[in-house]
Amino acid sequence: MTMPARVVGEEKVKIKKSFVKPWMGIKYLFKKPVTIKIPFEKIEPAPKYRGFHTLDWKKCVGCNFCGQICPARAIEMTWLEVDGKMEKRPHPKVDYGRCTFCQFCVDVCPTGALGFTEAYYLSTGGSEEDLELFNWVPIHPDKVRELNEKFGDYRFPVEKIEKKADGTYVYHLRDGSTIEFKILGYGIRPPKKPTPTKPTAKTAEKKETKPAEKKENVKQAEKKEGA
Amino acid sequence: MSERKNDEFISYELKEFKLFEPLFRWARKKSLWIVAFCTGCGGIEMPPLATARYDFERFGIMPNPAPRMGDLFLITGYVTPKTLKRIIITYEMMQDPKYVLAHGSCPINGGVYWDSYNVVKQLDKYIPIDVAIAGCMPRAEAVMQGIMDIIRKIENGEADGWKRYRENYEWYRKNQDELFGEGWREKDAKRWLAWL
Amino acid sequence: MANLEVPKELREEARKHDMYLTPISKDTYELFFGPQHMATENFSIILKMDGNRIERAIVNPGFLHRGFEKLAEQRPYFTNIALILRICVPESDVPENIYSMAVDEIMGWEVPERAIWIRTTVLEMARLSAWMFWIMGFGNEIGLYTAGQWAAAYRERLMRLFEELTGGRVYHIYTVPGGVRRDIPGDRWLRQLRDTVEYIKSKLKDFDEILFDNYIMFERTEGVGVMDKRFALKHAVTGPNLRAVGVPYDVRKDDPYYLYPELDFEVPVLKEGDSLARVLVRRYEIEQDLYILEQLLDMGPPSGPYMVQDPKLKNLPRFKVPAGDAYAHVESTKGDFGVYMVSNGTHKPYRVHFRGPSQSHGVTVLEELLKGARLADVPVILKTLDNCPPDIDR
Amino acid sequence: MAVNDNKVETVEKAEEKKPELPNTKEGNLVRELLEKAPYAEGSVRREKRIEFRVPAERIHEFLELASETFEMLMQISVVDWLKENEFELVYQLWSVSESVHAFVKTRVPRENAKLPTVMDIWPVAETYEREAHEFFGIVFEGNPRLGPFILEPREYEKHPLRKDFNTLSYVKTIYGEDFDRYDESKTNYVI
Repeated sequence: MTMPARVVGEEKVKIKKSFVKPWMGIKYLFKKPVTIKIPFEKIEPAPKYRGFHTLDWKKCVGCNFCGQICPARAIEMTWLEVDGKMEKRPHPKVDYGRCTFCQFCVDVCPTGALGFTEAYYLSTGGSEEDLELFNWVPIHPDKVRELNEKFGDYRFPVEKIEKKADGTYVYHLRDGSTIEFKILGYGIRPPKKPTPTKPTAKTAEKKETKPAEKKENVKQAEKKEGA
Repeated sequence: MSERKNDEFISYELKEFKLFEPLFRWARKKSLWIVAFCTGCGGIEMPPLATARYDFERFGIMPNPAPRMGDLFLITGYVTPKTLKRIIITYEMMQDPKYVLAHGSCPINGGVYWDSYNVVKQLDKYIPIDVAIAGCMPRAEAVMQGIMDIIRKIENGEADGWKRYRENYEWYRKNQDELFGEGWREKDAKRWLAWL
Repeated sequence: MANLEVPKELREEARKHDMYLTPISKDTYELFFGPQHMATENFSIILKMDGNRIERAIVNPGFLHRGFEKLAEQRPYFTNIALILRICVPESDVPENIYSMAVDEIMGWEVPERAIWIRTTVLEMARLSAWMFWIMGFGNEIGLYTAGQWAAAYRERLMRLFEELTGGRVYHIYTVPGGVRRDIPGDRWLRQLRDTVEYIKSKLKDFDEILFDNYIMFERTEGVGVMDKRFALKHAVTGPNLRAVGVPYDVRKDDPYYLYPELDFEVPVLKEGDSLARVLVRRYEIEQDLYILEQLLDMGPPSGPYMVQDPKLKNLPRFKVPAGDAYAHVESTKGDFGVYMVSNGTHKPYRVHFRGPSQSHGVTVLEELLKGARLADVPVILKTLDNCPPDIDR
Repeated sequence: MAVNDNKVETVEKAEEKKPELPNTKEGNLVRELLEKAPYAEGSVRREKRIEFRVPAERIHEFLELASETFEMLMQISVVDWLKENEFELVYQLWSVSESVHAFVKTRVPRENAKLPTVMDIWPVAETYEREAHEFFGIVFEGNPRLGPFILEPREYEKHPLRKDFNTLSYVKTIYGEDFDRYDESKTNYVI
């Protein structure tokens, strides 16, 4: 089955050292450089590059397969309220502070609601409001594609995520339009029915325990003490 | 470093120098030297960036082994406690206008190592981050964009991580001591650096 | 450098702080090499120096330890693929492949032919890109930066091909138990791969001229870090480092996997065992890899499915593997890369234990080779051993 | 794992004890070694994979015998069988001359696990033993460099790869409760 090992020794492997040959590298002076001049030149990622997620909210059935396969547990099922109406199923919320872009979640999605685009670029400052951008419910693929075609630089489609005190999130997209919804609660099971106060209180509570925010508070307190 | 007081720091923003501030900013953004301390898997994207393909020397960026001459610290990936000690020492050795760029998911929130016993979650607790880029790994272009973000922030005077570190030094110090235990500087770091 | 003079005041100061320069005799001191050094890549060596000679080297790894083996025990089988490939960063397909091979063996799966072809090609491409990375590192360490500039640029072509095939640039997350995740994007990709192979083949001559034939390279590496055959076997040295001491051991020949029994390639062997021999063996292996890729392209991908058909794969998060254990290993550019996997019948592996080649190269072998070497030879020895710290730490 | 399928069925009865050894290269290797070391059990897994089970007291003796054919020690893997309260050590050996991989398995109790070092046979075992000691707390008598190697002393004391070490709760004590936003009771996560 196996081929006899073909072993070659010194006669083929050895080479002679040379004083002259290294100077031949000079010929590269007259060749075209390989450099991509980034601000002026662009290179596109390959088609089907594993970038940010998209989600068709209508198709998503909230089965939490994506949350189960995620190696980083970056996906959290979220109950949303759009225009005063609660969505029937929870939707995944992806945290890019965790995500490894393996897209196993896309592979296991039974309805094909979760998808991905080639957009790969997201950078923010280190403060808490900025890092809010890293945690989002993906938006419709058509919208992302449209934005990508419009700007063509594969950036994150959302420019700013505004969080209000009552759990309302406003996504300011790059073309100026906004998406507004309310997060009622987390988990697979729906939040408790007598809604008006409880879920919001829950989310608020949840948010309070968020680490960086706590840190911010501490920092502010420190500053006050210092002043 | 502990005995140093805040007012002993050389202030770059004296009133007398206010006039020259734009000049300083211009000079800073045009000569960012990188501390060549690749702390995680992100180090693999540094060679393409530094060599002919992406060539960040076009922006006056240069990898430099000496932290005393560095301006920009790239945290290229996850940080283990053992590395974090070195990172903090290196960061404190850098001269004062200094900027930190955090690559990828791991320094922000632990990334895929969210339940690992040996990976630091939230680097921002220990040293201040100026710009964070998403991705695992971030593409070389994304790192490039992140560096350009830093340049833009320097221009606007928004990159103030070093100021935050100076002002909240006690808070950062407290977090570091909580993680490593009191007196880690005296115990460990003195072994590496006699002058600390 | 032999009579290195440390100023008296500095010595007094250092003695006060009891470290950094520990004066044993006049010129003996301790030097901390890394982790903030380009050659060591997150890896520290404590060198006990006597003047310019190294008396003793103590390796201090662990800057990259993330506890993969513990984390892998807590995640389902398929999910682990996204995790364990971070063990070997320049050649991330190797851990993926050995992991998949081990699971395939326990499951008793016959992986489809098309998947086998793709896996072999991906492994060879990974080897080629790792060689390019090695040329870059090695060139930089001995001061021939031009070779590094070229190698990094050529590697980008392979990165682009990987990107189109797998969707990832550095971390491909592509090979999974039972096959691969995506099909080949089309004939265009195969043509591009052939072009790239041709291109790198034509550029190999330039590398020879500027790096491998260069007298600077010979001067820096000849007679540095010599080991003999007995030493190498006792220290479990594998890969090109073992072939440089005269043992023709190659996993692709001795424990063949995938398509390698059908491929024709040569195993280069030298007897000297010094750094130069290690470099030359590697140089010849680059040629062989290009040759293997050409053969694979001539063969062409067989038609058929690229993933095994098994009803168990319907529910990936709860995909279960029967109890058993398996050892799988492949030949990476650094040496013999293996994994020992134990399953107890649940949806998570019971134990995954990796065997990185640098576990032997980077600790005991390095410590032995550095004894008596000069300080300037440390990067040369590190790079010719092709030490990869994440292998040790994991 | 199933024994090799295409093994030759018409093996002449070599010994009553081990009738299953096939008449191949691997089978002969096992037979030769077992003749020298009757206290061990051996079997052939498949092509190029053989397996031995050795009692822990005689592991050094056995490995010394095995090192004549198996030149390289690839790894020492430790498996923590919590239910049986035992550590299983698997010495992964590779024979360059015969190109056969051998698992040499031995079991020691979890409490005060002690084994003789094999550094004198393979110097590289020093690294593997340091690692096994660090992650599982097994003491290898005769190895001078046992101690914190990869880990910091704080994690080293916990021996994190043992099955009874819970990383998530440990992480919560070190890095704070708040980094994990998920309520374990609420969602049915696999991981």
